Amino acid sequence: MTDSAPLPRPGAASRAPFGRRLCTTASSRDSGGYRVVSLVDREGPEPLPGQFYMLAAEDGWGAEDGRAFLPRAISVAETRVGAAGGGIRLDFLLDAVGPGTRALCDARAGEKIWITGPLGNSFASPREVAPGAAGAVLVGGGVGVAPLALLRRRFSERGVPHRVLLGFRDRAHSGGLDLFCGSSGALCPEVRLATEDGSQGVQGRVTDLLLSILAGDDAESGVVYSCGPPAMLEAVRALCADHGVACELALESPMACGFGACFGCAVPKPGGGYLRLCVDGPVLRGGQVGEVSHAYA
Amino acid sequence: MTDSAPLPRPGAASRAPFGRRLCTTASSRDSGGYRVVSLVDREGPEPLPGQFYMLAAEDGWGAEDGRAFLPRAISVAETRVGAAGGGIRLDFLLDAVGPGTRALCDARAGEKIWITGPLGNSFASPREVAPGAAGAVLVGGGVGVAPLALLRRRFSERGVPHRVLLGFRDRAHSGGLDLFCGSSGALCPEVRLATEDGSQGVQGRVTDLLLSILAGDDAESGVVYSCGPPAMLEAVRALCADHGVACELALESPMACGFGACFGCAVPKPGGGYLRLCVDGPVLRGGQVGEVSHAYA
Amino acid sequence: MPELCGIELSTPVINASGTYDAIAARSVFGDELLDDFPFSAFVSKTITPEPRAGNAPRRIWETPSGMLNSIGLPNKGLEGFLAEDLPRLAELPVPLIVSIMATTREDFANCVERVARRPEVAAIELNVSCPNVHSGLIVGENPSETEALLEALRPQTEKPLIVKLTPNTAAPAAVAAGAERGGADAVSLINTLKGTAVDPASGVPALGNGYGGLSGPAVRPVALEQVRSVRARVGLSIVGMGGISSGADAAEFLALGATVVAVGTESFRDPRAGSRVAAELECTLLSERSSAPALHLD
Amino acid sequence: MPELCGIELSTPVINASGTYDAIAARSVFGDELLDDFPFSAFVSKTITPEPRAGNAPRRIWETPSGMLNSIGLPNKGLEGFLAEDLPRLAELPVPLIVSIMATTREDFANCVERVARRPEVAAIELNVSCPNVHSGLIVGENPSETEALLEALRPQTEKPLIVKLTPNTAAPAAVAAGAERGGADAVSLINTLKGTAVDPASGVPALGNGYGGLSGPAVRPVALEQVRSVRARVGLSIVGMGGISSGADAAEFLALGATVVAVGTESFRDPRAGSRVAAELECTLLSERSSAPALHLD
Ligand SMILES: Cc1cc2nc3c(=O)[nH]c(=O)nc-3n(C[C@H](O)[C@H](O)[C@H](O)COP(=O)(O)OP(=O)(O)OC[C@H]3O[C@@H](n4cnc5c(N)ncnc54)[C@H](O)[C@@H]3O)c2cc1C
Ligand SMILES: Cc1cc2nc3c(=O)[nH]c(=O)nc-3n(C[C@H](O)[C@H](O)[C@H](O)COP(=O)(O)OP(=O)(O)OC[C@H]3O[C@@H](n4cnc5c(N)ncnc54)[C@H](O)[C@@H]3O)c2cc1C
Ligand SMILES: Cc1cc2nc3c(=O)[nH]c(=O)nc-3n(C[C@H](O)[C@H](O)[C@H](O)COP(=O)(O)O)c2cc1C
Ligand SMILES: Cc1cc2nc3c(=O)[nH]c(=O)nc-3n(C[C@H](O)[C@H](O)[C@H](O)COP(=O)(O)O)c2cc1C
Ligand code: FES
Ligand code: FES
Repeated sequence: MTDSAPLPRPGAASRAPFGRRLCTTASSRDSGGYRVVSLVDREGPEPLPGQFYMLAAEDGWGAEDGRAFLPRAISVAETRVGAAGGGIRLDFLLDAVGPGTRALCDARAGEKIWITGPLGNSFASPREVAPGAAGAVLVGGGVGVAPLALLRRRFSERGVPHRVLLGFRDRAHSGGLDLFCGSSGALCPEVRLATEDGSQGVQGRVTDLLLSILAGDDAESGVVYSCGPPAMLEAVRALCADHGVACELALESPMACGFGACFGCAVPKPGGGYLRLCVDGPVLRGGQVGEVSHAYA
Repeated sequence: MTDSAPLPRPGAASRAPFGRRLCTTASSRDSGGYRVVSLVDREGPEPLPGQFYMLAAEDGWGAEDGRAFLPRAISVAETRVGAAGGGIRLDFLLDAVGPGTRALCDARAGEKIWITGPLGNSFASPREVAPGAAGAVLVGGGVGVAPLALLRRRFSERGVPHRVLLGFRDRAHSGGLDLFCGSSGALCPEVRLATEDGSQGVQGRVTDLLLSILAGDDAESGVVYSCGPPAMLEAVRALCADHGVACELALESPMACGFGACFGCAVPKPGGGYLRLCVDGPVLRGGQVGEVSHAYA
Repeated sequence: MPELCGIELSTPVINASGTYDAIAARSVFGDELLDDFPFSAFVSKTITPEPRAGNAPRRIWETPSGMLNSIGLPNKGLEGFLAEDLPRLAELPVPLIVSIMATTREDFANCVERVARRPEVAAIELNVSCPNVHSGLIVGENPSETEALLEALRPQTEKPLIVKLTPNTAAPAAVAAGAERGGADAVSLINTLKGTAVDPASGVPALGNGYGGLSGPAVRPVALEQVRSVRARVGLSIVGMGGISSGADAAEFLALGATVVAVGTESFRDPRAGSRVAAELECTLLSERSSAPALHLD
Repeated sequence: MPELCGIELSTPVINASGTYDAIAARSVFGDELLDDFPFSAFVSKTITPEPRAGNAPRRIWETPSGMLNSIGLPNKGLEGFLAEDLPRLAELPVPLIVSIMATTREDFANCVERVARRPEVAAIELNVSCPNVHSGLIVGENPSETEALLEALRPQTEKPLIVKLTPNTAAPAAVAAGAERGGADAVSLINTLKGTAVDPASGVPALGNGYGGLSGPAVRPVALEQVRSVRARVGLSIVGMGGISSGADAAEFLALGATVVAVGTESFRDPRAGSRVAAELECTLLSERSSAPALHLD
């Protein structure tokens, strides 16, 4: 498989039921500047790491000068099968940046949220990416740590060797870190942090940590999985390309529908033309994207 | 004063502060199919019976397919000076008929509501209307009982003789009746009810009660004050005209602004042309209106 | 049984061109899509003679009760569509309407002829929001340009020709009359209103293309007025659309003279919006029939 | 200091014609209105040569993020306005712009001349969304009609003439160019979009007049695009309006080339919206100046 071949689409087992459905908010809590909102989905399949849902709050949608109008694409950060009362618990990590994420963060237990999903493709396991790969390096920044939380848990359940590098600005912006804690409540040992103010982990950027790993011996046979702001993803993409290391990047782009209907989520292909990120992604191999830019994110 | 001269505008003492202001919901309770929402207004003057406010909920406004967009005109049903923490408590009686009244009815204690007001003119006392008038007959139907509740209290405080006739469809639709109860919690003795199903008071329409009063001896020197659905108001207007009795009708019309800016609230004048109900009303003398019609209500 | 130009439809609700990719939706939702297909006919995204990649991002921007798009008609071109997409669209359980746009009459005629020849195709929608390369005029803004185009295309096929009107003109009814004179079977309206927005973060237009088209509930009053004015002028069938998000909205279009309605942007919010609108519409129409509007005394 | 055709303004925010009756507002709110008048200039409701009662109710209807109106220009007529209203409007603490509409050039010229002669008046806005009784054409939909009208009016006064463009046309920029050629000093846009709605209770058009004009945030993207296209074509001053409800909205219009902005429908929701928009705008512009748009890493 080449670095520019699209990832396979998920099979029928993690295919979205047709249409949107109303789910009840089970809980909602603060998490280092972000919010974790948990829903109970009684209909859908268990999602794969990297997949996302289109969410719209039942109450308050449209209440800020006629926005949010469209649903919002949100990655699933954690799942729990067999939630109380049946169904699957879906955890979302939300950064309240505008009317949509604000309305979702405002949902309290018992309030309802429309969801469509799971949508999009998912991260592949290192073995599928590069047979005999040494292991996985997960690189996350900001609210982009969300899909990596679920990916980390799956890797650890399946015994896939992995390291996790997370970057934050400072302690006040370290949302979602608790999603990387084991059952003991402590941060999983494979997680390393970089903060710009040095308050946790090493001082600097998460890409500094990545560079030191890529400079190591076994680097080339590893696979990097990353999600975060465009500038970080671009740095990860360029570093991996320089070091000849395979990488998978979970991108963002403006999405109206999430199921291939609107053509709004276009991401330029290196050779010209566009991908629809909602159906061709959101996870793209490094070779599938040119420079990751804020222009489409 | 003639039956077609406009009522005087309220003086400076009950003039609205310039602009809208955010008030806190003190309480909200069901009342026979309607809802009584109480706000605390720290800035405004005490309103007069018949005056109204433009209300818009801070949360949830615009959340039903982009509506409610405009604020909603609502009569003040009761006031209490010196509410806890200062200011005036304003009680509104709300019938949830659409997105605006639904959002207002959903406001829970502590939630905020934008208000502009008090707006419009007010009912005159019988003595101003007809010197030496025998007394007042208040005729209300449906959610239109609201402004009559405040009017009744003022009349009884000032010793103005008055009778109150209220009409409802059935027990399930007898909202706001509790606003006509004295401090003992029992319905004030001057209140008589007509229900279409005969469940309370006499069976029939409130205009049947009015007719029997107008047929009485002292009728002509009385004044009728009415608020309710257009068909009821028209029946009241016609009855009073037939019996040569002065009447004041609190009308409704679609209002975008409430302060004379939009010209949307036009009510036809008998001789041609239109009144702006928000500034020329909402209380009109019988002679100021032709047939009261649903067309502008 | 609703009907559009002789095509029998199970409900009066079809989709708006370019707002549903049934092939992508099937890959996302599986064959459940076919079991309860949301529309009673399927209108393809507009195809052009040559393939197009579409416009540079950013392509969508949310607005009060609506959205702007500058998608730029990405499509595989006529040949790619006929070879790859048409056979898969033919698997849908509903009649197929293919939307076409070209910038010369010759290209337009060729597309109509090639598409109409295919038995899978029930009707053709002509997207005329395009400049005539010869006159430079936007065809759909101009009654005589529209009439002349229809005269050139009418001989190519006996299948119904539906003209998708542009709303960005002073008198859409005059353009509809031109389409009628030229031999169209129906008009569909409205396409998106020209609109733009500024990205507060950069202070420049938010869409890569500088401007785009406005759709969603925000435009519904404009769409309704254009349907009303077109109905007053022509006898053609009318596909009414623009901001329909419920059966009540659809009923407004039908009340003003639309023959059937189309759901566009609402499908982005609810992938089954078409079925929901049709079901709600049925209830609305039923309740209208059973009870005259009543005035309650209290 | 913002300026419009030589008139110095304390803020770039004025009102949209027909959306604020300063005389009524003063009777409602008292002189507090004058102490903090929400606009830096006051534009009157459109006056016509003869008095008008306005349209039959229902006159307003709420729509998603907006409203329809068919008010029908009720006004006292030229003489009533000059005698009764103008002296009271002259008490406002800001420059006065009088909006005028007529259906013949002679009537228009007479109104302009009579109004401009009054020293209380700083400028005149020409509402050209009206039919020319001779040609039957809506003046503002047509570049040459607009040019000809301006040529007739220009000699009547040296005071600034502002042409209020209609948005219901394919190319507002061409009409703006006509206004410029005819000698206008500024254009203001947009007026309301033609729209309608059906009353679900009756199944017939909700407005007494059958249709009306759409305003409010719903139309903002359309207004912004028309401002952008007009700015690309003419050098005139532009009064930008249509759905402005915040300083951020106003900043979008200024970014696309508006000289000043006007607040209309938002004043119905917030009688002091003009002051609020001006204050928010100042903050927006200040923060833009002090910081380049920043990209945060997390
Ligand atoms: C596949 C995918 C997965 C995602 N996962 C997550 C996640 O797990 N957690 C999370 O918090 N976020 C996630 N996002 C991002 C999230 O979808 C956006 O932050 C969200 O859509 C923003 O919506 P909003 O209404 O809160 O903010 P908006 O106001 O929409 O602002 C966000 C950006 O939208 C733009 N925008 C669009 N229209 C307007 C307008 N009219 N005015 C102003 N700005 C506008 C601007 O560029 C602005 O910077 C994901 C996105 C994708 C595509
Ligand atoms: C002076 C005055 C005092 C009032 N006092 C009271 C009071 O004390 N208590 C009270 O409950 N009410 C009162 N009202 C009535 C109240 O203002 C209306 O019931 C309210 O505005 C309805 O708003 P809504 O959003 O709930 O319903 P809407 O959906 O606005 O429905 C109510 C009516 O509005 C119309 N309408 C407007 N736009 C639309 C649309 N797009 N779609 C469908 N229908 C539409 C319809 O005619 C409908 O029947 C008063 C009105 C006035 C003028
Ligand atoms: C994302 C998007 C893409 C569209 N693409 C097309 C198209 O390819 N051809 C076309 O005729 N109309 C296209 N339209 C216009 C719609 O068909 C429809 O006319 C318009 O969106 C109004 O309806 P709505 O408000 O229900 O969306 C598109 C609209 C949107 C929002
Ligand atoms: C109720 C109402 C009355 C209006 N009356 C006039 C008018 O008399 N003259 C005029 O030129 N424009 C009139 N307009 C149009 C406004 O001036 C403005 O162009 C339009 O409403 C768009 O701005 P907005 O969205 O901020 O309201 C009116 C608009 C409304 C809503
Ligand atoms: S989000 Fe609509 S096509 Fe991708
Ligand atoms: S409600 Fe606006 S003028 Fe009366």
